[in-house]
Amino acid sequence: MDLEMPKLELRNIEKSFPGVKALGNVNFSVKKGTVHVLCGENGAGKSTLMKIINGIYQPDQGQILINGKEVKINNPIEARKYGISMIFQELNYIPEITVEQSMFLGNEPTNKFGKIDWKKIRSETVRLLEQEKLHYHPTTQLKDLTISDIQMLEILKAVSYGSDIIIMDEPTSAITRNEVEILFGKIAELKAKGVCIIYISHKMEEIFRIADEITILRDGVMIDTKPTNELNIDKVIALMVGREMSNIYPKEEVAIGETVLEVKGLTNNSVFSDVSFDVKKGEIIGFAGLMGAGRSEVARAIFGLDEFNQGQILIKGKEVKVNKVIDSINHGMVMLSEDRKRYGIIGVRGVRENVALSKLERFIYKGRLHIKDENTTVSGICKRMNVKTPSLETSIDSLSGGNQQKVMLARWMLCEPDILILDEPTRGIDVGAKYEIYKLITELVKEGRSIIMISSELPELIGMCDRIYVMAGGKITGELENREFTQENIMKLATKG
Amino acid sequence: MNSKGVNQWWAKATSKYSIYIVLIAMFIVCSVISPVFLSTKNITNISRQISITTIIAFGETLLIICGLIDLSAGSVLALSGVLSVAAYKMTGSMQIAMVVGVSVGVFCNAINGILVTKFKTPPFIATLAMQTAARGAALLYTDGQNIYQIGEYKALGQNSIGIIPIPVIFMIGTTLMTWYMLNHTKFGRHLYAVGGSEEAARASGVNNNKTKMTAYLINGLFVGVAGVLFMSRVNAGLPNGGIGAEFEAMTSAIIGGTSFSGGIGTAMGTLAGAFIMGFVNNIMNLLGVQSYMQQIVKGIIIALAVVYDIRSKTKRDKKKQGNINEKLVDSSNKAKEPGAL
Amino acid sequence: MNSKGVNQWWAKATSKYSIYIVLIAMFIVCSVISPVFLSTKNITNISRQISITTIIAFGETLLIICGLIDLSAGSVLALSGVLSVAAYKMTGSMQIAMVVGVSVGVFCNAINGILVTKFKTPPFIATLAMQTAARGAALLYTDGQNIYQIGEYKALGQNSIGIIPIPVIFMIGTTLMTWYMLNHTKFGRHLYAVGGSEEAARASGVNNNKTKMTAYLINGLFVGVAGVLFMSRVNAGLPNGGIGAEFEAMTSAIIGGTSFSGGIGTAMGTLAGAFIMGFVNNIMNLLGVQSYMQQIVKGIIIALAVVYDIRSKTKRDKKKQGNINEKLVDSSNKAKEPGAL
Amino acid sequence: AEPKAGGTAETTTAAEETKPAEEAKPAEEAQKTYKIAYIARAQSDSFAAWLANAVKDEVAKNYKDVTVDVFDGESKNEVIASHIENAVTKQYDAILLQPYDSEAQVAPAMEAMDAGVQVVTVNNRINDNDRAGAIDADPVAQAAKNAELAFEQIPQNGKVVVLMGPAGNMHSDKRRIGWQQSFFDKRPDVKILDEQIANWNKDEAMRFMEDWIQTYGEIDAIISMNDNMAVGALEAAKAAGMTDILSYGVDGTAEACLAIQAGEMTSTTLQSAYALAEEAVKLTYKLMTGAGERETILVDCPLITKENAQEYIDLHKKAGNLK
Ligand SMILES: Nc1ncnc2c1ncn2[C@@H]1O[C@H](COP(=O)(O)OP(=O)(O)OP(=O)(O)O)[C@@H](O)[C@H]1O
Ligand SMILES: Nc1ncnc2c1ncn2[C@@H]1O[C@H](COP(=O)(O)OP(=O)(O)OP(=O)(O)O)[C@@H](O)[C@H]1O
Ligand SMILES: [Mg+2]
Ligand SMILES: [Mg+2]
Repeated sequence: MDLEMPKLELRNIEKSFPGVKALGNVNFSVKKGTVHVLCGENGAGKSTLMKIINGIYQPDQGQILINGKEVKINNPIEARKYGISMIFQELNYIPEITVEQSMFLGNEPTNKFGKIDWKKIRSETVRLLEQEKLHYHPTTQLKDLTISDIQMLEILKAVSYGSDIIIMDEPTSAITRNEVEILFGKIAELKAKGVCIIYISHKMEEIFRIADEITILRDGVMIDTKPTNELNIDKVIALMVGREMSNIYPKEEVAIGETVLEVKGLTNNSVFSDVSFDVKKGEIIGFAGLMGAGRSEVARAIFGLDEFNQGQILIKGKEVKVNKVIDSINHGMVMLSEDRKRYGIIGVRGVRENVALSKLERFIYKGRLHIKDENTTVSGICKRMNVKTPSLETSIDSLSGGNQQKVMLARWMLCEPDILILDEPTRGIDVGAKYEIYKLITELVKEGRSIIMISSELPELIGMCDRIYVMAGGKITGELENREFTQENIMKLATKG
Repeated sequence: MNSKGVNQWWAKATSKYSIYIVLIAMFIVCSVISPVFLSTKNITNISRQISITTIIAFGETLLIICGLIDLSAGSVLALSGVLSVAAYKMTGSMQIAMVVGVSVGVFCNAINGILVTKFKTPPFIATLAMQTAARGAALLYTDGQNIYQIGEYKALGQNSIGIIPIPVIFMIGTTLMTWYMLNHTKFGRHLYAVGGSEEAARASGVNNNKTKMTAYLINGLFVGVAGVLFMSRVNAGLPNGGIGAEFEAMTSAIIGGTSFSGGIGTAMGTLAGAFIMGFVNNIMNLLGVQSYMQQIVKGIIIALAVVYDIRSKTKRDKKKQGNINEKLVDSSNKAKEPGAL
Repeated sequence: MNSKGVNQWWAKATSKYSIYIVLIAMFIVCSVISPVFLSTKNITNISRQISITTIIAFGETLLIICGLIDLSAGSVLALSGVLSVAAYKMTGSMQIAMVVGVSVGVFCNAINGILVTKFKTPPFIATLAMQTAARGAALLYTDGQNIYQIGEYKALGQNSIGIIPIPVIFMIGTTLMTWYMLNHTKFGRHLYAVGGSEEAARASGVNNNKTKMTAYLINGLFVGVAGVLFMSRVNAGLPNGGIGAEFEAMTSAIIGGTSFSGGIGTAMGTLAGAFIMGFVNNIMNLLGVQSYMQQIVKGIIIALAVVYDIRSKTKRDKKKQGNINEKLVDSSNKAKEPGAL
Repeated sequence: AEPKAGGTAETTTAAEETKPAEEAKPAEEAQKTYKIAYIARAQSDSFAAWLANAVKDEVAKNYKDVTVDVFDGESKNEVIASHIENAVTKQYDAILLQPYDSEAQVAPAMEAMDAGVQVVTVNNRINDNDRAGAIDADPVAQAAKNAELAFEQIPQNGKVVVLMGPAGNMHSDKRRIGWQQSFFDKRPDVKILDEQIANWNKDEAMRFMEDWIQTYGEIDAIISMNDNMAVGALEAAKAAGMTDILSYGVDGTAEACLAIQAGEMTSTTLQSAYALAEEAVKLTYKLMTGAGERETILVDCPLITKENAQEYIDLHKKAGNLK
């Protein structure tokens, strides 16, 4: 240990929310020019701790020291004055504003009469975008971008403030490999400049690539802080979940049955075209591709969320018309969206209602929705999915990101579907839970269901799938059988066309 | 339960039911400061006075929960009431009059619903257009004249069953209906879902348009019934009746905790809101507060009631710092809560 | 530009500026069906008639963009107008009268703002309470009677500079001020951000409370000015003036494309909305449409205008999806857009 | 007007030195105080507010054993009905009612009478009028007086515009009938250019007049069902330089009297709140004390023109409506 004073230090931080003690007595410090990684299960309190540093929450107790001086950070504006900026886990973007407006929101350059300097904003935005080789139009509205585009902008924005403490809360959960590389390049650059970075991620490979130090939180309590070289993936996982974990991908051999879903020549003008594939009973099908390859768009079209111009969807050999989501659900097909916030949770409502929403018929008999039954069933499913929540009536908004994802999965489990389309199912999920989800997927196919898994994490696709389709530019560029699975093969197809 | 448990229970109760506490506090204060307040007669009066607005308020509650609004309630009330009166004068049948009144209410709201769901008109504008048009139609039909001599039509609005006035019975009926819909039907759940997040609801298999349309149709039913009761109570067909009724109705709903951001609201809350407004109006009249002063006081009381409600909710959030071990789901013992009144 | 380019440009223009197209279409139709419509005098009249509502509409626009609302505008207009008249009668100074009027408007809206930001009262309730209270205060102060004999106070509302009536000059002033604020100040950008997503705005370092408070204060300024102009125009102090003015104002804003879901709205849109309403009212009077019929027609026209607007916007969105690839192209040739009207 | 000093409750009791009422009162009842609930149509309506003030003043001045509380009907039948119910609950001796709708108030009023509370209506009547006392001015006559003057003043083939009160308003409709009978039926040469509802409001009338001036150019007369609208339309006419336009209203408000004296407005008929208040309280008192029978009294409504305007301006000054 050197004697250098930490750039940022937290002492005895405690924080409670209604029904939950999110943090209890956390001590934590970060040195100049280092990357400090925070690990912990979903709901361990990582985001909460970071939000305290950024002034979104006030700690119930404890001190924050910057350069050895105690400070009180009341809001993000003050945080920025102390040189702190943050990339948030939950992308809370403003759909109507444009790329350039978003880049400078809250930090608009003005002339001496208070007039916003649009020219400067434009040139700065273009410069920043070009510097990172990102091709967004500065006047595109955020609502017209995909979630990964927006995440990339958030990263760019946080970095552009010239802060000396940058907090990144799961920045890579929504972006693909190329962009991850851009980000890591940026991190190296910042580190060299003496910026310190607090980095939260559930992706172990990433963590070990960039971390200088790792801190592990469990249930709001700090377990340990160690330099990276004293740890390895298994040790971290053991510290996080409190036990050893062996095989990460619990794949089992399952008998493959007849074709359950067949998609023929699906086309939606210039978003994707001529997409054909099939899924058999008991199969796990992967969809790989770079950002904007069109995978999510295809899934949305099949699920009835978007329209398409041409093509057929056959379920169990019969052509079906899916005009609305409910049609798909009735045909036994469900989809977990990649954008949980927008297409998943009903924020102000409780966990129970969120889970039951798509299959209320189960609790309706004699013309009445029986809440007792609903409660029993939902709590059963939540237990099985290991959802952590103070009660089933707690509004889903206040759950941690990973738990929200589990609630979404619980919603679809309740529908007992034959076909599950999972768009980025493990986004923002901790290793323990990830394993649980993989196990769940395995169980599901064992029960004779079929899975379509869209993921930007190649290892997960390779580890779990029976077949992988690769998309690029809105077209399927190839289909790989299990024995052909390698990162190289996939990337070759993904960059084709 | 130990003393800490009692304390916690109390803190929770006061915050969760803060609007009912406001209501009870107001009730007690009123009883103390005015001797006549607590008479059966006066309470019956208050109930009757708020009944028609409250029936509309349930329609607004459903709509606001779903992220919609109805600015046309007052006008549609007048149109359906006037046509119902006319039907009664023609046929002499109260059944037919009722059917006509309700049909008109439902019809106007079907147009509202179509404008909102099919043509994607903002609900504010769609129902504002209906407000103007329905009022015009009511006036045009009656040529601006009130319809008098409507005979036994008035029975519905003026008679009582036992000591309970018929409009109050309708109010109780719509309360129960709304409560049941919100808590024990798919439609109710879908209302909350659509109001909470349209896109998420759609992606969860909710038919948003159908939900919105149904909300408007039920609102139409309530407004139609309110129209018949209104005309019956004033014993005339008044094309000018019900001006601003939608605002009083919305006020009751909002005071009762319904939120314009959607996804939040209860039937009992709205009823409590309506009674709070009824008490305020009643007590000031009983005390003979000067009428301009009444308006000022009323404004202050509305603000205070809501501020108290909001404050105690926030305080709960601060107080309710539970134990981390409680965090894991605890299943069946709370089964009754959401259904509780 | 090739023909495809022209087509695209046209499609984009018609959808982006659809509300202005409605306005122009209405203008042309009115000119054709009534010979007097297109006279300088008549256009001046319309401008003067809409001016006061439009000034309030800009306040509402700012608030609605930010996810807020002001239901008290009409009452506060009356209160500030009446007190301003009283101040004029006492001092004989138009400057003092103006300062009093504006101060009262700002004061009432400061209360609105504090209720909303400090006490977290829903804006609907806070301003509804103010609506009731301010009206009560205006009536209490005047004892329900109009104030007459206000001498040269009327100059502001009735005189013209050149052919442009003074209220219209104020309207133009507030238009420019609103436009400038929305497009070229931090406050304006923050309004959009807070209205678009409070959480995201806060996380980006926007001071939400300050933004909301400022919105109310500026609204107060506009309402205060409108109050002075109103009383001056009618040449009396009317404590019951301006009833429902907030609704006309909001209608203009919403027709002009401001959205109750927040984060959307422009100054020019509101102005266009106000003129559309002005044209509708004017042409029906010019044609001598029977008054009940006027209401029905007005309702239908409002609905049609908005349906057209929405339809053409949706069409664009559909088209745009087809051109997703365009997204990746050129950057710099649109440098002026955010500042454009 | 000056702000009214005073507390929140609007209860007025007679001061000691005031004159006794004209009626002789039985000695044993001098001890008892009588309570009147005065229910105003709408306190935000300036005439209604004036009448309410006049009633309070009348009671304070002349009836030391009477108190009166004022309730605001808010232009809503439901509200008025609930005030009547409350008055019964609170055991008032009499209800003095300014009806908003002649039919809607019948049922609650009859209920009140069944419960033993006397009801007197003022300024408008309710339809079931053989049980409640009534003080009113004849709205047809009010209009007719103006109409007779207009019959002489409006030129051959004259063009007029008509401003109406709220749709279905009894006073507006009856006054319109007065104009029809005494003017339009007798002068078929006169053309009504347009007829619109301006809801008694000055600003709405202004707006209509501005549009009419555009459309028709020449207008000989403004025929308005009340003074507020007449003065509003005049405001627009003045702005357009039409100084010799004729204009007729009803009510005799302070503003109208001033406009008539200044030669801007032509005529109006006084609907005297003082006269109405005086008669109404007198009748109510008689009924409460059992000293008289219910009756229907029509108060006089004099025509106000330039010649006698000063007289009424003085009246308003005395009442504090003008300074
Ligand atoms: N605003 C809030 N209101 C109530 N409870 C909250 C709120 N925010 C977080 N919590 C609770 O605090 C705990 C910690 O949450 P936090 O979001 O910090 O977890 P996390 O470690 O970031 O998890 P994840 O990996 O899933 O993002 C959770 O139990 C969560 O339910
Ligand atoms: N709402 C939208 N408006 C406009 N363009 C969109 C919208 N949603 C997606 N796109 C575009 O459609 C294309 C396909 O996006 P999609 O989300 O399907 O890609 P993907 O393969 O799922 O990649 P990822 O989800 O990893 O970003 C991209 O070019 C994207 O920018
Ligand atoms: Mg987190
Ligand atoms: Mg995707």
